Amino acid sequence: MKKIYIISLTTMVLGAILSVLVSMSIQSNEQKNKNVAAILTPDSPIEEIPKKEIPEKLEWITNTDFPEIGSSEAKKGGLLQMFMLNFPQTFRVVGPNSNTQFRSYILGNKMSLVTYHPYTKEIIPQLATHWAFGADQKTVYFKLDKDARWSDGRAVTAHDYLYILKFMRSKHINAPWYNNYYTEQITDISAYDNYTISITTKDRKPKDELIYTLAAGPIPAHYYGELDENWERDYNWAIAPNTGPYQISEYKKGKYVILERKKNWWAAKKKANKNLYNVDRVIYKVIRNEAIAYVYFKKGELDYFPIVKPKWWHGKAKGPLYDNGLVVKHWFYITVPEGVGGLFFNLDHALLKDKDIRQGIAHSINMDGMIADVLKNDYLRMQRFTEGFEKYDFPDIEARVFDLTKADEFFNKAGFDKRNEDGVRINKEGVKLSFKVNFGAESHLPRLAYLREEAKKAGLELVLEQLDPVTNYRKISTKDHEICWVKFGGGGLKPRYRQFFHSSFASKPDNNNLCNVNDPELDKLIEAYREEFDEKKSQDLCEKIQRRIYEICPIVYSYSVPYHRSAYWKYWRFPKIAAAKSSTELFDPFLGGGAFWLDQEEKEKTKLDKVLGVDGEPKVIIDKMFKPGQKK
Amino acid sequence: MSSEELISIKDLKVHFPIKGGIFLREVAKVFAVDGVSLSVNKGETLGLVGESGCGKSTFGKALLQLIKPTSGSVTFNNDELTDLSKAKLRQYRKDLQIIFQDPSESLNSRHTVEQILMEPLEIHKIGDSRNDRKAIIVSLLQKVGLPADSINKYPHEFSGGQKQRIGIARAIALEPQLIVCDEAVSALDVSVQSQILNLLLDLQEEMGLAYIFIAHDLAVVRHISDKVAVMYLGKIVEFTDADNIYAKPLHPYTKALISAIPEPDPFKEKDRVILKGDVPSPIDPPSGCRFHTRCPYAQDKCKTDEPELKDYKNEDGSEHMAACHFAGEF
Amino acid sequence: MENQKSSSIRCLNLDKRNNMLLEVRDIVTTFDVEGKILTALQEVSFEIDKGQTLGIVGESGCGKSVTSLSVMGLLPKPSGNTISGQVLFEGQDLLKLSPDEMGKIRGKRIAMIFQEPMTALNPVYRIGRQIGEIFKIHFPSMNDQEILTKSIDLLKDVGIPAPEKRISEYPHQLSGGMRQRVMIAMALACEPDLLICDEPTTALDVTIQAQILELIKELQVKNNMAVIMITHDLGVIAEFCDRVAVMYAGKVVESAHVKDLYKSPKHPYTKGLLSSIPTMNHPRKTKLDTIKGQVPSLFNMPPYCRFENRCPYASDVCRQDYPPTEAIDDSRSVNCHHWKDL
Amino acid sequence: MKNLFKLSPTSQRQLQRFRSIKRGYYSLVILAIVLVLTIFAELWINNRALVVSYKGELYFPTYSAVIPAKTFDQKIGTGDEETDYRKLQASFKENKSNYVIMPFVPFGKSEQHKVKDKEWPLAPGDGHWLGTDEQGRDVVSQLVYGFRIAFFYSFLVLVLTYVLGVFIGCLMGFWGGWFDLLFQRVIEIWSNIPYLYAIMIVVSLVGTTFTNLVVISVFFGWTGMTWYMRTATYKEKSRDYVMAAKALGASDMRIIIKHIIPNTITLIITFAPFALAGGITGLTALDFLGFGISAENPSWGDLLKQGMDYLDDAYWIGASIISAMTLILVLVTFIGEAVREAFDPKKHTYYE
Repeated sequence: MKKIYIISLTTMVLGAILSVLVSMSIQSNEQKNKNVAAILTPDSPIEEIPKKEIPEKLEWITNTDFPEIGSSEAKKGGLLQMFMLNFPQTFRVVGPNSNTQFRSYILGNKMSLVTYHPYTKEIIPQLATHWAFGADQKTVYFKLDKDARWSDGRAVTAHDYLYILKFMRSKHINAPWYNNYYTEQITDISAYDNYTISITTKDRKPKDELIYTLAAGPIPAHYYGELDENWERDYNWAIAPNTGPYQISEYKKGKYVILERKKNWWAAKKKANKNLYNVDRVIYKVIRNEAIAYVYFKKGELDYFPIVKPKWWHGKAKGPLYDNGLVVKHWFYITVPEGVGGLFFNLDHALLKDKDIRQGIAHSINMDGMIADVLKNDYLRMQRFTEGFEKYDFPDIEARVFDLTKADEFFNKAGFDKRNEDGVRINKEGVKLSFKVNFGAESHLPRLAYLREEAKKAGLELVLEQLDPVTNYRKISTKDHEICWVKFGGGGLKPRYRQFFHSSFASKPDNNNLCNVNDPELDKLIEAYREEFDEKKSQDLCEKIQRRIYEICPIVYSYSVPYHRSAYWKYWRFPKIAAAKSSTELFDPFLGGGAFWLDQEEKEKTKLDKVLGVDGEPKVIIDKMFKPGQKK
Repeated sequence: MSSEELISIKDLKVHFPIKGGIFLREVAKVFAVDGVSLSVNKGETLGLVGESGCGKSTFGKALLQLIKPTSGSVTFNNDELTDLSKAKLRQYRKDLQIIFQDPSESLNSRHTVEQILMEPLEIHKIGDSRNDRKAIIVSLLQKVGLPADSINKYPHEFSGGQKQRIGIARAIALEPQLIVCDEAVSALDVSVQSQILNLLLDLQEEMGLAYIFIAHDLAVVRHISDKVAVMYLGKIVEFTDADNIYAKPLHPYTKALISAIPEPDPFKEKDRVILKGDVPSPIDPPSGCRFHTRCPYAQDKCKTDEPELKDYKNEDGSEHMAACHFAGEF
Repeated sequence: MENQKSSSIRCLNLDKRNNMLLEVRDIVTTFDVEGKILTALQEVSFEIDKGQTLGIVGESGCGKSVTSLSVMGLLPKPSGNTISGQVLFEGQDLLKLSPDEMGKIRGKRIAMIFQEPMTALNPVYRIGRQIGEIFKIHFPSMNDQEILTKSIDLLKDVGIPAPEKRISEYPHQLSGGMRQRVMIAMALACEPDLLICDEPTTALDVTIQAQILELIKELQVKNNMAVIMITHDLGVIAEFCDRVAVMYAGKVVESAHVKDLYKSPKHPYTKGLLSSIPTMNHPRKTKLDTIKGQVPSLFNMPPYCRFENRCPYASDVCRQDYPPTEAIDDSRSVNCHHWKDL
Repeated sequence: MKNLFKLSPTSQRQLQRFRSIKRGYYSLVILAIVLVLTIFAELWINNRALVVSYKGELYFPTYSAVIPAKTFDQKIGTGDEETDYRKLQASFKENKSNYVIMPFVPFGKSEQHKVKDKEWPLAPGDGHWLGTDEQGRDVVSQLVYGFRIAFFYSFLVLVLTYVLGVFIGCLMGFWGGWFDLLFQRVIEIWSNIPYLYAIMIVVSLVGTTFTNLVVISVFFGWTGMTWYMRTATYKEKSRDYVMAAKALGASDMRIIIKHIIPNTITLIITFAPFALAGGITGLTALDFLGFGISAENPSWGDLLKQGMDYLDDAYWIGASIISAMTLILVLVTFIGEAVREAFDPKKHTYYE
């Protein structure tokens, strides 16, 4: 009895001490946050970098001859009200918990050296005025814009680029991926004077891809200074100086964040930014539920609401607000390399090894029916891996379609020619033709359930296994799946095959070769493609790879969504070209977007209309300017 | 009636710890039974009287090892019971049985008479088949004067007296040698009480049972017992054969007890000794003679010195023990 | 003592009306148990004079407690109801009174104490408050100080040591005997004319029982109260009461002066009861006389003499009808067809 | 043997009393009917026909193996796939000698019913009494099959938690001492774990199968009963009949199983209906949050969620599920109340 008494007492005492310590550390934490002082003040003198000769002769390139993005009618002013589902756990953009929805808004205000014109896709200057390619096909040189300023007023110089490596390689930022990327991939950053730098990557690349890789953004060296182990904690809620048009001006944890347009933004007058970034302030309100957010939107407390999903566009976005044109429905097609999506077979699986079975399955999946019935025919069937890559796309390669006869042929060939009492195919050994399909998004269940029901007709049993996203991700990345339902993020200039199909990643965890494709022929092609810098030859190789992948049949492609759909109040105005070819939403107030503006008068009128009621026409815009396959 | 000693209890103590605090530490003790020595011969009845809280019931249960005694020894047929394991004790359970005060409490209301009486047979594997056992049960019922059709009935279908008969049937099912009757007739109506007392006497004769008859009703105890012990606050204060204890009580407590019984005889003149106050708490028993706080004859000596249980001998030479400094002097 | 009693008998005979405190006439009380109507009291009658002690004796289930509850109007509602008869308290029929009027008599004129005082006391209030409550109900004009002194006096009267201290204690801090004393104090607070004691000592030890009975007796004389003592203990009746009514299965079967009853019981039940008690004079370890069988269940009462199944004298006539109440003399009555055969 | 099936008189009286409480009794009757109907749901909600008569031969597809379409010369795909009985029925319209008898609700539990030019969720009509959900599944079938799963989950969890809780609680009360002390602390810690939250966390780690969910629910839910049982056992063990059994030499286990548990059964039964309702709502909540039994199964939580999502456009989903839940919970609550009343010991004493 006594022992228990002592143990319990000790536990209680220890607990008490621990809680005191924790509360103290929290306090000291806050204390420190307040004391995060710039290592250098914005006004302290900038150290002169000794001039160094550039080792080769360069051809400096710039671009001033590009169409203006903004509309001359645009007016400045007003507030844009947006929502986010969660409050960010930190304002840092690297390190633990930094991968949040809100991060993109911070990064949106972190300018790069160069950027792409939203409509023409040509390279246009940003923090760099000129750029030049090194002969090694690994290095790009930049001349920095001497006007560039941090939000605290300090000039952006080569120091802030040199600092990138120091920062990104520091283990104090607690971001192994960045540590690795800035060591393995970005191998060097050098300065030749305060406003001339070069950045070098590990592998040789074609020019377009090289500059795409290397056009990094600076990190304020004076602000962070030497990093220490407390960095992650100290800078959790620090508002770091940036170079973009907006900066966080106010926030309340768990409630909202407000970003305000800078009064004297250094780049405001540059051609690329003319008539852009029109609203004065952008507020992101935390609303934890989409349905509730929609109620806010209908009340006018949000200006914009994404209605991409068919459920929204066709279903919920209805009613008097729409009928009278108070709210505009805007369907905007884009052209963007779509991330690959679909059912990924694990080729290490005993049955899925068999190409006939894979093809049988591919013909048993009624993707088109699903897109028609479940997705209301909004989505497009994804035909191949290269969709959206324009010059690297090969329209004659088409996805396999639902065809019970073909499926029957392939399955019979693979030995699954009988059916059991449940109607599922079996082979001679009595093995069922049954696979687990795991997926992580609950909302995808209706889609998969449809596929499952249709597959039954072919005698194929799909067992759906819904996991929470984290578990699902783990399962997939350890290649523990049989078939998984995945959609990758898109982007890039050319299709990247290696990470998806090269044998060096097969049957190993934590990579994108989810199918464990291990094909020597494909390996050879992929390696050649990687070494090829000639555009034409590269395209040929790309096509060969594409055909080989079709033969292997590791993926049943699902769909692509080359558009975004928005609902917004009618007082918002857009230039003729409402958004970028590759935009992800209509209302991206920061880089690349921000061409919209608020019609203050109309807003007042809308308020009145809402109260008094107005018989307007419904406003539905379907903008197919950038729809893939459309001739301009 | 043989005079062979059946069970002998030596210096039996039962102290209940009173636990307090979240870790249930012992904060005090109840001196429920505090050094009792008694013995019972085969086929004999020992009466045990005392007021509630004097420890008589605890004593009865402790000698059966239903409550673990704190110290002391219980020798049954020359075997020591106090240090036996649960499993070994089980064999002795056959010989030592108990009848409780409240028959509705001591019978599981969810069991039929058959189930109730089947239990001892099952535990001790008496009878080979169910039918065997059923036959035994029917004969048991007959023995205690219940009709054979009671077998499928539930306790609540019986009157108090009949329930007590079931309790007795259960106790004699294993043909024990000793039965502790713990206030076995106290809760019964007078007209039924006499029936049960007769039954107990019959069974004693027939089966050669020994009883330890615990009760607070002296008239009943006198009627059924051969010897009587009087308990007060966990100790025996007087002990002798039944007639003598009523005729010539030596201890003032016994005397008070006898005089306090209302007798159903309006013509009898009695000199009453009415005791002051209540029985003191057994958690903190008085020093010296435990009775001194209520004793009309208490002297200073009684407050400090604890009297020994001494033999004062009856006129016929039989044993008459009493624990009083002034035994028989009033 | 004996003289006093006989004089009261004479009074009763001479001026019955003046001296009569409570007269219960043929009350029938029924209970509705799950839709079945059970007759707990079948025409119960008895009477009690001022200052007298009446014992009601009987075994469990005979209806003696129901009798006291019927008189007090405290039957558990809605199942229990007194459906006929009269309860005349100083000539007034208590059964006809409204609950409010009854409330004024109950506690003030007729008080009651119960078997288990712990259940009759509210465990969450101090003793003082519970006694004070009675004064507040029946004497609203008294102030707190008066109530306090009066309460302490009362506790002193019932022999509670250090009443000033006890008054601020809770019921569980008292022993059983002390609690019963508190109950008595509460019952006596308004100096009632009639005290109904329902098994007041059954839960107590004999030595404490003696104390309590002595106390009630003492207070009865002091306050000139009538007492109805309900008990199963024939010893208590013999020592305590003037008159006795013997109840069996919801009927009063015999009613007499205590000494008459014990000397020559006229009902076979009374006779059997008296002879089945082991006494000090009885030879030890011999067979006791018994009453065979058992009380019929309330669910299953015969429509004739309820003792018939246990009675050694039972004959056909007993199975025809309830035996009538026959007066043996002025103070004695019996309900038996065969009382003369005893 | 007879005794085994004979209820003890206390139980009989309680049963009688329960019967006399009309509201609870009829609720039980209705619930029992609903349960029986759901157990045999395949017979009246199914896309497989009850009887097919084709070319003089009779087929009973309900519980039999899949009958391929070619058996009835139905042309959909290769002929190996399962027969579409509704279409078959339609095609037999002209031919009198062949016939198909479809169940009352001719839709399968996971069948997605496509109607030309109509979008899911289908409004009531097209053979759907209560319309379909967003996957085109019949709402009636979802309600019934979902209830079946929820009920059996709840029932299983109930039985297991009771077995565990009752057993541990009994031992705590019976043995007391360190065992009691240890489990008291364990239970205190356990009962401070937020139940649904804990289940959600664990489920997300181990996956959502029926067995997993039941095991986890039991793992986090066994303490509820334990506490009551401990107290009840403490009370029972000090009663004389237990002492009597001890005196007869009965072992601890025998006393617990034969004496204490039967005498505390009232307590267990009184809690059961409410626990059952709790289980059903618990699973619905988990399903609603996406942590319920594997996504493939019809589920009330899923329906409720759809009901919320389609509040404006597909009222029939929300209305159906909310009515169904209300109905079941009201029934169970009525039963629970009646049980509690029937088992209330105060109602059973009567005057002697």
